[in-house]
Amino acid sequence: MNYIPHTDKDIKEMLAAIGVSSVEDLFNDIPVALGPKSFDIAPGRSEFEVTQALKNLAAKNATHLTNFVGAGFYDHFIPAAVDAVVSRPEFYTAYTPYQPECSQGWLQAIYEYQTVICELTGLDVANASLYDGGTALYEAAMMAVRLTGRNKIIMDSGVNLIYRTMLYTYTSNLSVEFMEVPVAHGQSSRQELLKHLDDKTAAVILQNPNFFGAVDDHSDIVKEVHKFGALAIASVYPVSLGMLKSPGEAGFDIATGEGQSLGIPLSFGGPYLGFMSARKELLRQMPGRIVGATVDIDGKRGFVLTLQTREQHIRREKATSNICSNEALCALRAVVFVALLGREGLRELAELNYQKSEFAKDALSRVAGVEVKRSSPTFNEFTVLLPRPADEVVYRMVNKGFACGFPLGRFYKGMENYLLVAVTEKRTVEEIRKLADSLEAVL
Amino acid sequence: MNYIPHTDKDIKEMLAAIGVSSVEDLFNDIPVALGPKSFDIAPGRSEFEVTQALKNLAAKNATHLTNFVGAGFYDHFIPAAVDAVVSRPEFYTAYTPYQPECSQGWLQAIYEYQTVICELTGLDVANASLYDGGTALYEAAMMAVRLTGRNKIIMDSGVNLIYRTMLYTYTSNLSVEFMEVPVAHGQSSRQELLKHLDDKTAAVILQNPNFFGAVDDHSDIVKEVHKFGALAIASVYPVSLGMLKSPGEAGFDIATGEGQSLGIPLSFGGPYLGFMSARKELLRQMPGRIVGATVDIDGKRGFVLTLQTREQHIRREKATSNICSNEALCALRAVVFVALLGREGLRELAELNYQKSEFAKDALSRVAGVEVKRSSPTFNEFTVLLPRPADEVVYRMVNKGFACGFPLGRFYKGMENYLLVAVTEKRTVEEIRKLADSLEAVL
Amino acid sequence: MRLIFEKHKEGRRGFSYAKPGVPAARPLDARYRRKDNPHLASLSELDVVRHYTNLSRLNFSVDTNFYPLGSCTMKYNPKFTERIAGLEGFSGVHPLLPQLSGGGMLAQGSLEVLHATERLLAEITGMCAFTMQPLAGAHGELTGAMLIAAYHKDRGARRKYVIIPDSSHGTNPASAAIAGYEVKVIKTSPEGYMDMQEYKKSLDKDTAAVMLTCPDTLGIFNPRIKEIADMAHEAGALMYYDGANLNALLGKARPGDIGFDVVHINLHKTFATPHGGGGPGSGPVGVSDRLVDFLPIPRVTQRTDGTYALDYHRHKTVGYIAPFYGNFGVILKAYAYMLRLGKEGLIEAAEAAVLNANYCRVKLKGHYDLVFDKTCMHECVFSASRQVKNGVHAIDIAKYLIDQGYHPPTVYFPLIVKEALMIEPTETESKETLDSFIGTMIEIARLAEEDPARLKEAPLRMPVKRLDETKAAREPNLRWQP
Amino acid sequence: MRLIFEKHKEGRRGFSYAKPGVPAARPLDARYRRKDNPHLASLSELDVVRHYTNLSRLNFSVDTNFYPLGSCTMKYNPKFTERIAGLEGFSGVHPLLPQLSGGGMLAQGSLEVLHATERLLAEITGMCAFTMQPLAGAHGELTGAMLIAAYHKDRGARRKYVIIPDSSHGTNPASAAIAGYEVKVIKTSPEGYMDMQEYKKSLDKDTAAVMLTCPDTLGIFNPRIKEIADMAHEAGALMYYDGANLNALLGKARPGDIGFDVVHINLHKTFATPHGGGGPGSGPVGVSDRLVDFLPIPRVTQRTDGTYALDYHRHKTVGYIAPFYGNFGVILKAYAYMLRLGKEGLIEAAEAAVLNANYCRVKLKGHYDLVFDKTCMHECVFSASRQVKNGVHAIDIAKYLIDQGYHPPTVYFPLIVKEALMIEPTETESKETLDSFIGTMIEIARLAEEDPARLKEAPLRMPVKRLDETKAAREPNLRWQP
Ligand SMILES: Cc1ncc(COP(=O)(O)O)c(C=O)c1O
Ligand SMILES: Cc1ncc(COP(=O)(O)O)c(C=O)c1O
Repeated sequence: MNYIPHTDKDIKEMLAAIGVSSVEDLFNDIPVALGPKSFDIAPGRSEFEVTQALKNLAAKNATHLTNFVGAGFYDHFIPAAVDAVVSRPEFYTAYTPYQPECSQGWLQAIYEYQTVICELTGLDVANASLYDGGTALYEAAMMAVRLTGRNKIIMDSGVNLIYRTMLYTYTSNLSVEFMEVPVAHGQSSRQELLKHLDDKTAAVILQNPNFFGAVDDHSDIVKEVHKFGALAIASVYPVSLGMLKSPGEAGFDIATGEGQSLGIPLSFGGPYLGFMSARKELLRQMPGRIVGATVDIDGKRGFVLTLQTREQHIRREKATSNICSNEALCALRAVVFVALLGREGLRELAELNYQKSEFAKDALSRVAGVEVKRSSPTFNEFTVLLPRPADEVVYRMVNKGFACGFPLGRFYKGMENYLLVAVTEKRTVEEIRKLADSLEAVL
Repeated sequence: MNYIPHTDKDIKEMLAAIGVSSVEDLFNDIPVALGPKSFDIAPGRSEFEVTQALKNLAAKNATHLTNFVGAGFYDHFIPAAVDAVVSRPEFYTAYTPYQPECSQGWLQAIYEYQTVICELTGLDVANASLYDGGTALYEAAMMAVRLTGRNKIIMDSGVNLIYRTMLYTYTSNLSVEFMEVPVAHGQSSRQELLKHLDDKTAAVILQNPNFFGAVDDHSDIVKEVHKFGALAIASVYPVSLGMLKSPGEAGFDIATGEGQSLGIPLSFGGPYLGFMSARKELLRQMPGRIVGATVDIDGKRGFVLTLQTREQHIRREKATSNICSNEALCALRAVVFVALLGREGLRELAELNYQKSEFAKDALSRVAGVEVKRSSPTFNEFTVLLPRPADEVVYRMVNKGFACGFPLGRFYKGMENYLLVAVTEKRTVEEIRKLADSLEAVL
Repeated sequence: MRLIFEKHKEGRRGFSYAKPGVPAARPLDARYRRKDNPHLASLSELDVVRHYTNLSRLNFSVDTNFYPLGSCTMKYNPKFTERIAGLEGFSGVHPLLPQLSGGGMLAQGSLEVLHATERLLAEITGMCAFTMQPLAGAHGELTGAMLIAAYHKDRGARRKYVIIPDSSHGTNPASAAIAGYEVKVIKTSPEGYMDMQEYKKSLDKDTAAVMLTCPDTLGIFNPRIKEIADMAHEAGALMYYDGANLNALLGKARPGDIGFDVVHINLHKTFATPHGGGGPGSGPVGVSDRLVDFLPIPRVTQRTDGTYALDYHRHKTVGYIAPFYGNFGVILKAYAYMLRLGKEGLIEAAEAAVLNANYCRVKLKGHYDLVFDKTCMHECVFSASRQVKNGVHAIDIAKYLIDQGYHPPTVYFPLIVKEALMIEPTETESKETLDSFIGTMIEIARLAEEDPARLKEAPLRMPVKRLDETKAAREPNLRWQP
Repeated sequence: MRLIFEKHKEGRRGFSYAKPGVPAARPLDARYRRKDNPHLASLSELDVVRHYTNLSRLNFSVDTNFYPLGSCTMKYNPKFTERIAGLEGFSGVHPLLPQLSGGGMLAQGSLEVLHATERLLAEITGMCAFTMQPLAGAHGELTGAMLIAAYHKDRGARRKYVIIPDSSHGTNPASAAIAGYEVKVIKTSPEGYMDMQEYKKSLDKDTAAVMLTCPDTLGIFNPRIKEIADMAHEAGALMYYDGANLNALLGKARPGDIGFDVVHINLHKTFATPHGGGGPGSGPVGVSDRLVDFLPIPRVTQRTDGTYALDYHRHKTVGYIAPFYGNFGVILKAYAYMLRLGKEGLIEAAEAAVLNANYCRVKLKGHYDLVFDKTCMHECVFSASRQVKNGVHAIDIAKYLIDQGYHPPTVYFPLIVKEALMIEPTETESKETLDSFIGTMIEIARLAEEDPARLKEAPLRMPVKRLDETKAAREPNLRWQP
């Protein structure tokens, strides 16, 4: 075995040192009756064979489609330098930096990542990462419940449906009560939201841009939320923050989101990156690892994991969260991605997404029978109404070489003819034109 | 520009420090008349665009063919660990280790590489690499000319034709005289070789396995060569040395070869790896970098470039060679590849190539009209005689998904119906069977 | 090193985009736009690459150092799995592709990976079915606790407690609590096992489940584990198996055979996927047949024609616990690893892991207090209590090890062991590596007697000396300020 | 660190193959088999990876350190070119594919890369055609010298000499000599240029060519270069341009316009392909129209239908100088780099490279002797002669720089400068990096005055101190002995 260095001689010597006569003896604590009833695993295969087998599987996935599917998970370009950095084994074969002196690289990188998240969201403190955007939002909701001692949560239905269902799953055995408020003309419905707001409300959860792509300015809602002593939680798409009002600017208390767009491959759903930031007053209820700066005995700056008394390995059942392993390597991708783009680059990226998406709106609105929904501004994703079920159209468009969008009917009853179209910077003018032409052809 | 960090402010400050008013001023030494007559280069493109463009070009190459083409350059599997090591920027973005204290990693790796080459070839000393197998053979021939003061070289026509033509090119303006001796029944013709051997002979060059795949034991010839005070030079295929008699065992003075098979991708012809080893008495005439072990002022072992007085940067027109940059990163691939395989692994690899090639001989000999040449043993490549021009057959086999071999008629008049077939460890039983079946179908 | 922000220079760019090439759109209304200018760093590509490359060089890692961090199974991560995960046919697939109509056929490769991994894990653990969705071990625990709750609810019961021994990993009680359970903690007996008296007493009709780690965090296999499981089952409770330590038992015992109802596995430990500096991990959960109906959706199923599909129509499901199908990139590497090792390889891994741990145990037990002097499984736990007499604590031992190029064992965990030193060498380390580590540990024991100051001042060879953790917690400085 | 062979343990394996799966063949006759057992190291994959990963960490490199090694253009190598070179559609192609009948169509992608790169280089240099085959700069020189020989031979002349200034790179005279020429060396005048008197005298009807480096190894552009070329041409000699320093002149001057007949370019310098610890490089050669017919075969040509083919039928060709089409993997990266930068980017690179060099020149000239006090191009050359008065040599400066984390400049080259320090910052380094390097250089100048011992003992922070090079040469130990 190439990954087990033990020679027969090694084994003999080690057994002798231990004072047993066979390796089996080391397993004597396992009662014979508990031996495996079966262990029917195929024999091992060589690196070449396994590599070939998996290349063949990879070839069974369709990667030739021009992609206009988003729904919270976007096909952005990943600079090669991001891959180069995260493939440093000193990063990816290390673990949580429990021992700071031999982990300063990781600790500093996370400290920088936390700074980036704070800057992007306009809030004070951030943690070292959570699993994904959905669990991050759930953790934020639970933070609000703990902080306010209340258990009612108002959630805009513009929040990504995937997240909403996750929240319901997680809280199904807890005494947390959700009020879901439908959107009005694509955006958050002030009227409906405020109607439900009361002094039992722990938090109001809003998303920007929302699941339908609509951009909003939630400042007015947040003000009302605060009047009731509740917390305002924002679910955001980080690339949009190169352009859109930040949660901090809008007054939110907590921001969470999916960091996949920041240099992380789509990879069939994971690993992704849940990020979270908050006002500093909420720090002690934050879940997850947090890195802080300090000094060594010579007064030199250094970094450590800090505020660990919030965490499971110290506080056990009283911890703010059960999270242990997080998504550090994805966080590293994010901070390197943002560092490569810089201030200008992130703004430019956002602008490009906006511009190309607007162009696509124009192009699609020229297709007979297609109505582009324009009741609210959008960022890089928008909704179109088709003259027939979107499911069918999507199916036909695959044969034209397009994953042309996500059919909303899969998630929303009554929206069978709606298609959600995402346009990132990767899509070219030609591709967008061809999308429109092909759509015309299949309708 | 992402690779040029200069901001406008930087440039201004730097110009001020230099005391000129514009960057153009720094180019004042270039007479206006010598300005470029044209510089018609397309505008730069983004990383994404260039990556896409080149992916599209890569897709225009046929990589779906099952490969039986060798001719000195073989389709071996490269363990992922080899790629992992050579993609360490501390290796690939460094240069020649002129400053040993900050280059011990490279120096030790080359010292280890030199050892591997010595062990494989059974000779005493090796250099740090040459460009490729062909230039290595040419350098060996010139070494022999310098060492013997003679200028006649006898070359077996079993030497890779590509190398032979290179040697003729390089020596076309030098007073070096070549005698080329045809093979007999695939192997080196003792009779012909000895006929030409005399006391004007600087060297005899033999290859094992030879270009037609034939394996030979050249010990008897080498003995005769030495009787005339000439040097015996071996051109070898390193993978075969896991099994075949080494140049050292056969008494050769110098061994050279193409190291591509040791973990280096085929990559359309380069970068490859020329290796060279020799008896230690010939050391001072060796071309190229050589690393040696020494000690630091505390007596600790360390490594340095040594014997530099052979080299161009010291000796200029009197150097043993003009080589400066070599193929260090490919040499690193080779040493890592060999370290991964280890003693057993290299033997096993050679055995696998032999076994599968023998199986392919059997399979092809069963195809009606195909005659497998068996006058001499072979290693992993062999010659078959087809009932029609090999060129045609190869062409038809491409449509069946095979690069089925190299048509010898391209290099040798009168061999139009001969095909050279290489079988490495990557080829499976199924592929070989399918090769035979497809051949049957197209003949 | 300076922070990336301290290297910022306005106007630099490490990455650029092509011009949009579309007619300028009507600008977005200013009220939606951000007014501030986030203080991100602007640098050239070289600056960024050099910064993070040099940062990486400040870390210890498996590829550069022996890393016997107990409970974390820091085994070597074979390089070929990285190559496979990098294939665009895997990394480039949008997770919603198979949810498009007819889209299942667009991701057959990935669906097969998920399905095949589930089947392999089921066979390895003896469980009936697996969900690959949990995104780490603790996430698997939470998923498991929710499955347990759904099971009891389905039977009309709302059981309140989960029983957990005090030797368990912190995530166990935390996960149970987060799922809505109260935690009953059982002490460890002086023999190193869960106290059976106390266990018996705690078990009642309000017990939803018993969560055990096996081998436990002391590295010990409890021979009475079947008895414990049977007792729980009699009381109507389910048995939860924290399988983070499964590396010791591959092919030696299966939680399913012992009678466990829920199992989570850490792919990033047992199945050699890299730890990524803290993650991503993957914590698939396996269940016995009575829990299958509750598994999260979607499930990956195989059709009779051999193709794969997503199944959402499972009315008893707990629902959605991850955005999609789990940390696919991690699962893929684990799958490749299992195919590579196969039956013999997996068994060999367990055997060599246990052999290595026992070798360390025996070689060091003359120098450090062995907490429970018996054969261990994949790790052995010492206490530095003997060294404490000379004022040397586990932390001092750890810091000196760092200076010698070793990542320290896990220290101060499990909490029930004073001054714990938890050594998990894993099977990928050679006898030579163990011997030199052992040599250093023995040298440390000697220094603790003869020259404790040498240990207290360590580390001296790292970029920083010992850091002031109290200051970090008291005056939180959690981000760079412009 | 121990050698890999010193870590060998019989029985270990870092890589395994599948069983052959074929019936056992008749064994090869024993007389063909090797009898000895080569002493290769046997280790596990982890052992091998850890060994070479840790070795890598002992090197300075561009990605980790400022590396102003003069004449080597150690610019940053953009990462995306590595990604492209790793595409299997490029790395997996057998070079003989296009030589199969009809096979040209099997490698159109790679052939296009070669052809397009040739065309780009021709435009950049003003030359008529290029061969991409030379495998490094020196190999390009040799190719060029052979082209020159073929040209003269074709005209019925056997000219004997090549004229080369003493400031040239060592490869120039070496290449000329190896091609069969005698070398006439011309001294450099006190103004830093080739001595024109001597040059004129040397030039005669036996002069085959004049080989110049431009900008030369002093970093200077000789304003009389056209005059030199014209004189050579009048004498019937050809002009050879060593373009290793082309980085300074991109878009500023073209050797073809000046009148050069042969040019070689180092892609691994000017066009940002990595230096690979010494190689691989690539040294394409461009020629003026009168030399096109002599270029090596095969040539890559474009057919009228836009497809590419290999052309062997060139009866005046010098023949085959490389096994195939050059170091394709390197060429590919250079091509990607050129596409990425485009016209403006290339010019900007030259400008910033020259700006950086002049900035260093001006900032340091108060502290070190500037050899020729005038505007330089891509590099500036100092002499440590001022420091030598205090016993401090260029080597001492170099070794102290190492301790400060800087790769030293090229020292003791060009040979015509005593105690040379040749600084080539390249355009990819920022003002901040230059400023701190300059700060260190100034500090060294101060130490040379005040505390020379500090410099003489350096380096102290590296894995080894100064090494005994004399011992290495006198008692060659060039390989590990079992
Ligand atoms: C025994 C045990 N259980 C659970 C966990 C939690 O796993 P994760 O970190 O993947 O959430 C760990 C990880 O440290 C562990 O060692
Ligand atoms: C001026 C000059 N010419 C020629 C060469 C030789 O190039 P290569 O090392 O690629 O053979 C070099 C490289 O150092 C050089 O700097």
